[in-house]
Amino acid sequence: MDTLLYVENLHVSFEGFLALHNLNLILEPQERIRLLIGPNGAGKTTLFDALTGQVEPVMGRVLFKDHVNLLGLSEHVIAHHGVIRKFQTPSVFPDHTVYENMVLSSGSKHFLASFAARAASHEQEQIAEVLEQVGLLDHANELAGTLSHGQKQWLEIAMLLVQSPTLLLLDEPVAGMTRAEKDRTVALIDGIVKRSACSIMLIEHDMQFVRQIAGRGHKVTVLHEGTVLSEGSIDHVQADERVIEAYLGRGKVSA
Amino acid sequence: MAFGKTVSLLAVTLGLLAILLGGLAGPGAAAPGPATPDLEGPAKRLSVPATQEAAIAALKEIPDPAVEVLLRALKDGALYRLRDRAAILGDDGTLKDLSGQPILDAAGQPAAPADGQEPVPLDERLFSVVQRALERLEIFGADAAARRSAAFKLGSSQDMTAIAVLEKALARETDPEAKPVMEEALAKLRLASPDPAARAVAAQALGRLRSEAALGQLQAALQQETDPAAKQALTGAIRSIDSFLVIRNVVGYAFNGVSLGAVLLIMSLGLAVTFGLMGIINMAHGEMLMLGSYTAYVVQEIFTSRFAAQQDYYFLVALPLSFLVAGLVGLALEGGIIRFLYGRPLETLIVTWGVGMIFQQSARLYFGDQTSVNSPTWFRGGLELMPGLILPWSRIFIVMLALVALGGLYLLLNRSYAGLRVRAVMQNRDMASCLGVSTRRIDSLTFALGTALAGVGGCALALIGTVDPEVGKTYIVDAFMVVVLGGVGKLLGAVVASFGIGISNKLLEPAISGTAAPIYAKVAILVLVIWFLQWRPTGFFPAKGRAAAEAR
Amino acid sequence: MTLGGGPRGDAQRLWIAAFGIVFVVLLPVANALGLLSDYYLNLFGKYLCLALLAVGMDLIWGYTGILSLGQAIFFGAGAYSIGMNMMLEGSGKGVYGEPVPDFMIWNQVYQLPLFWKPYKYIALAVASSMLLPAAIAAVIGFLTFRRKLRGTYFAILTQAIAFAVWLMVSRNEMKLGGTNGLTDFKSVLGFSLSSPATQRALYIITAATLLAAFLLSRWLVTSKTGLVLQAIRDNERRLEFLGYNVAGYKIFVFAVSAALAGLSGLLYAPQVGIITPSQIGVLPSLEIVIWVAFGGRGTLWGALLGAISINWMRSVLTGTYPRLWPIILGALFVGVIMFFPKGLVGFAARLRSVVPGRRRLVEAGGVAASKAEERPL
Amino acid sequence: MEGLSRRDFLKTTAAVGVGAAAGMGFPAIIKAQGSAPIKVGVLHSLSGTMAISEAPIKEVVLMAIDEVNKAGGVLGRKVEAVVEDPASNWDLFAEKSKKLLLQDKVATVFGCWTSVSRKSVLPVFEKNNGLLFYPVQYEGEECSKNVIYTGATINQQATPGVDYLMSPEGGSKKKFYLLGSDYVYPRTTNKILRAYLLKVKKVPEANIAEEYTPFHHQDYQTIIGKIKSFSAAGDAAVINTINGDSNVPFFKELGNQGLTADKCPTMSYSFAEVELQTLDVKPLAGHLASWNYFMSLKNPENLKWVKAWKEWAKKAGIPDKQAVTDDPMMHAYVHVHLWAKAAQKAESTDVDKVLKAIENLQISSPVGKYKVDPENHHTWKPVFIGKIRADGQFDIVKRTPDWVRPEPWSNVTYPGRGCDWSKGGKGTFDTVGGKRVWLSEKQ
Repeated sequence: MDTLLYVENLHVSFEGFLALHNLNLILEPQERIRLLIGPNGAGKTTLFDALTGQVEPVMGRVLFKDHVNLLGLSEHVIAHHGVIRKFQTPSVFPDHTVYENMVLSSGSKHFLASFAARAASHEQEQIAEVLEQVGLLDHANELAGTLSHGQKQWLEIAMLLVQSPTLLLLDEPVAGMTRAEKDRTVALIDGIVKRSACSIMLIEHDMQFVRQIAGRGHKVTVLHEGTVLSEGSIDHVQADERVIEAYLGRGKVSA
Repeated sequence: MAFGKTVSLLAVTLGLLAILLGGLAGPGAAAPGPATPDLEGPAKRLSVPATQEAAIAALKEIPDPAVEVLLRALKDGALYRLRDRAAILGDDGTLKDLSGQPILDAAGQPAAPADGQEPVPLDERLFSVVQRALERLEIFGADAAARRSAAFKLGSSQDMTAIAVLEKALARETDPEAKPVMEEALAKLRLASPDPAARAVAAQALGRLRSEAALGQLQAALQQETDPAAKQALTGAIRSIDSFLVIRNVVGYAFNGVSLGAVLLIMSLGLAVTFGLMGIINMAHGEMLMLGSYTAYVVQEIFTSRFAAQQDYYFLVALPLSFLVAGLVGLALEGGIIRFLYGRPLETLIVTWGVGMIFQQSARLYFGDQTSVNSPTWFRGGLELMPGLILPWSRIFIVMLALVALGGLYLLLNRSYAGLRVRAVMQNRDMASCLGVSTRRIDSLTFALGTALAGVGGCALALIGTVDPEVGKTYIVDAFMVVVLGGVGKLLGAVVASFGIGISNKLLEPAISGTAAPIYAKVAILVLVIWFLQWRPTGFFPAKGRAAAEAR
Repeated sequence: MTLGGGPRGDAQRLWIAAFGIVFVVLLPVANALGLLSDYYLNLFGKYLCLALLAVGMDLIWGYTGILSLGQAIFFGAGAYSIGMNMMLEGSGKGVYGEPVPDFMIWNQVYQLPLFWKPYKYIALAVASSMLLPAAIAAVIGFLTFRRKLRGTYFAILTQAIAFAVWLMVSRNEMKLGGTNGLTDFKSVLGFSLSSPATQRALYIITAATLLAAFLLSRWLVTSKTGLVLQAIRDNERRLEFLGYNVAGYKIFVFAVSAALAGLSGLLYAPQVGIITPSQIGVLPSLEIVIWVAFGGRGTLWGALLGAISINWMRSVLTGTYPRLWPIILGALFVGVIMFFPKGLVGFAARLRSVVPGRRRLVEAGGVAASKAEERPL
Repeated sequence: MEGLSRRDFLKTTAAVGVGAAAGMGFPAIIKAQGSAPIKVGVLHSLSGTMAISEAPIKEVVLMAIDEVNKAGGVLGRKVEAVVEDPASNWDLFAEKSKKLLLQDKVATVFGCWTSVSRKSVLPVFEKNNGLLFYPVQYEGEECSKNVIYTGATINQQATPGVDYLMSPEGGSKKKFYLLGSDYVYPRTTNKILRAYLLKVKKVPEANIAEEYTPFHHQDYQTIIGKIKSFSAAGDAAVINTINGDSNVPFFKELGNQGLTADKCPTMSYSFAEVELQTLDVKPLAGHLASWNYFMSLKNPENLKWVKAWKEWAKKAGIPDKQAVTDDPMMHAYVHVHLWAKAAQKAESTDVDKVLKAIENLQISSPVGKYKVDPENHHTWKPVFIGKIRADGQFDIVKRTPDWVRPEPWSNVTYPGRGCDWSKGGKGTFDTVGGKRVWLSEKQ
């Protein structure tokens, strides 16, 4: 497989407003984390929406593992292929317990399979393991709604992990977290990279967090007004004056 | 601007009414002229069975209103014989002589028929003869409407001797509406005349008069017609009448459609505010309409008891009052109940359904079931756009009212400062409250506006429909249909939906023959709406932009 | 709705057993011994049918959050299926003594229309009474859920369909008895409907079916599917991203609730002896929603209690307060929703939590000790 | 609330005791036969679409029961009314009749209005051998042992109406537009009238049109457009069997579109004083109706009854303008007295004995002499044609010289078919070759 994710000349418009225009992005199979940064409205979340079938792009191609064209597929089929997404605001099932949220996320989503009254034993083990990984094991019986903001983010991440994703799309996982919680999340992401084989695309504004992750040799892509402004290591990107200008002065930048 | 036109229309109709009333009162008074020929002789012969038939035949020829009074009394069994003179029993139970003066009995009091005294018997066989004679005499009567219907009956009586009478009456006729009816009657009679030229002239006259009534006769005459010129005149007449009928029907159906559209719009305008704008599912909306109808009923009762003279103007008072009453009730309903259920549409649905039940049964207990609103005199009848096509004034008024209400709502929402605040609160409640807009007050006033519009609608619909506790239920499903089809939050959607449903319903109804036209038309419309909502789940004019993605 | 067995689970089973004994066994025996008049047994039979209908409604609305204002259509489909079968069984004994049902005579219809013929066989009638509504629901679901039609739009759409069905069935041309509906049933499966024994048998079947349906629904709700349904109610889009074909689940639960409604109609018609379009239209569908809300939606017990209590109140009130009952019932709806948002069951639960009595046992924190410990789902 | 008068309130609280006991599902309280009051059921809709017509019937039945009690009750026992509100809901009619017969064990029931409600309670009365008095004109083709039909049959209302329209006084009409609500009464009546017009009156098929609208239909614009072209030549009439509140929008639209009675008269069969006075009468002057009773009848018995009814209505809180009497109310009033007289004659309230005693029983009524047919459980009474006057009353334009024999089976559609429950008769029979073949034996 040459590329994990191949995005070519992607265009998305909302009644005339071009949210994304001729956006190109390539994820190599061995790449484990790709950071996506850029000012508000640069199109980061819209890109995730396009990848997960939430929004219909006007033009362009998106290939996953060389052959799967993600455009036009409905959300749940994309999820089956292993492209799993986390939302900006933590969206868990508040009226269910943490354990129930995990049960919902694990196992086969097929219609008939869900009739089984008992989750298979290996599923339970996997749930317990992932909960332990995100440190929520001792809250198993509590209602998800009663968790703190950080804990909800982690629960959502746990729910994604239990589906053994191939490509994990994290949209501002540490937004609204305390410093300590952010550090634990960094450790969590390292754990994911170590234990599972999935790659992560991560949108984040907190530059310190970005530097912590990128410092381990991961590439960073900067989006600006709907297209890729610059790409490379964190140092290369920070040195690029187009990025500085885009971030600091709101002036027009010749791409 | 739209409002100004309504006021001018009302002024015109009032003026017209005054002339009409004046006209009628005038001649009526002058009828019983002193110079009545001596009718005592023929009246005496009427009371003797043997000579009764001859007496009727003789009286038939005297074109004098007093003869009409005599013969009508004979037919109604109100003709008596008192001291060998003819006496007619009046409505007040007293006897009057042929010239209308009351007959006094021995004590000087107006006489009444003695107990057991039988009126002059009319032979069963002669009943239709007297009927025919009366029609003939009515044509010279005082009342224009009676003259018109008498001419109409004579026209379809195939009695050739009536031609002379009609010609005499036509010569004297002044009333603009009675004249064409008499000409039509004459032409219909002349169709059967032996002379082909006369038949051709008669056919052309009927063609020119667009006489739908004579269509059957013309087609029958065409079958036996031999004379080529007359045949050609007949076919020409038939063709012109047919083409006229096609145009008239299309205009009629179009008006029916527009009128039904206006009714639907009036019903659903209030809902467009409470459900469309505010998202509240108000199942008691039908009862708000009912409140409007009952306000009209109460005002009408007050006017009949206290200001009977100005009875006709009760409607001008009822209209604004129904707006206020329904608005106040809306205010109470919102403040007392709906305020606690914002954001929970399904609970609001159930609570308002309960409120609806309470309103219905209380209205039944208080008002009983036999209530109705009668339109004021100047709303009765209609505008005769084309011969035979009458557009009822009440329905014209409802179309006007719907457009005025729509215009008013549009101006309020989009052009006024208050409207700005209402839209702001509805789109982003938190931001609006940050800007110092008291969302509580806006919510209650907007809901009250919705129910007030329903009140006015109910008041207007009372003119053409029923006023009873059940009327709310019949309106509620249609009103929701219109708002959902029109698209939430869009006034234009409600307009397009209500007129769309109205007009297509009324064009479809005549097309479906058989015994169930009104139903299949309504079902067809529902299926269309259901199919349409497949492709545009948020109605004609869905919300645009990013909000659309969210709402989906 | 805890997943685990736990103490609350045992209490539930106790309640179900109690319900089963009282309704399935005690009442019919009391009737047989003459302690309870036939009229009341028959009346309770009717209430239990309507409870079955309410359970179906609770599945689709209480648990899955989809408000269908057309459940009465499915109830009608079930009732008309058995009604047509009973009419054909009684043909020839009608007022006209013709082989065709009476209402066809005064509609100048003298031989049996085609679509009536299969209903001669009881098996087909029973099958149709459940499969027909399920099929209708599946078609409606297929047309709407796949197009992401949600919330109030779906509710108003089903209300429009109910209105259209009511208009059509009220027409005499549809050869379903028009506004008269199907009435004057003589017998079902050969057993004469006027004999108390048949009515008692019908009552027992109804009570048993309701119990079975209740258990089936409980199992469905506590299984993973139940979790998915409630997740649809809470946050449907999240589910889609978890890989669930949400439209499929919605169609499934809509069809199940329609089948339950059809079954309720099947049992209703022979006991009440008449089925007319007035039980199919917009108003009856709204009333079903009110029963479930009144009882407490999202709890199977709520649907059961709501249906039985409101219908029992209606029977009593129309007798004692012939002129005031709509006001009393209307006030009740307003009162319960305003003050007991969770309905009767919610009210009872609040009472229980206020009363100190037995506290809920939650195994606090002992789980962390051995993560591989077996946990019942 | 003015509507709910003090008397009503007392009655309802008293009824609560009985209702509550019955409601609680306790076994029926066994009463001593002797002095306890005789219970009779009153089954008329007090809410829903039929309340407009049925609420006054309930009041007039209570008035008649009050009169019977003042005259010493039946067999020395007071008569007590058990009032139930079936709320215009057909299956509630069935449920309430079961309650009245099985639970309250009433001696008889005065009830029902639409044929739909009668058809839905009929099986209950026949299964439990109850007795129902039905006061409203209906389509016939039914003859049950357990029902006394005091309303008019087709030959006592519908056909006389058509005869009048075709007679010279009626304008010798040739074309007929049959317009009605879509349920069993208009459908059956029109079926019989169509056969009567074609076979007996030799009216060509093309001159007959038929149309049905659903209950509480509101929009008659197109239909009145069709009627106008149908009656353009002035020789047509409308036979109106629209029921209940749909008459109001129909006649309002008729008046607004200028279709006056002289151009095209309507002959109504379900539209009487009660519905008329809710309408603006002036544009309706000249339209016709055919009944067995009109409020404007001038004979002494009627004047006395109307005065008594107005006093009762004032006490019951009905505004004077609404306190009018009409045909179904007259039949309801008379059949309460008929039952009392029959029970007195049979010295028992047992259904079969009362049915025996009521055969050929004559009674004085607001329309003069009135009796029950010896065989077919229907009643003999005169027929009147009324023309609407501008003051909201009906002008009697034609009356049958004597009372008319009721024919539940019209001989136009079912020649030779009759109904006989006397002397061991088994109800509906066909005469085949002069011999009676009982329908019930044939099944």
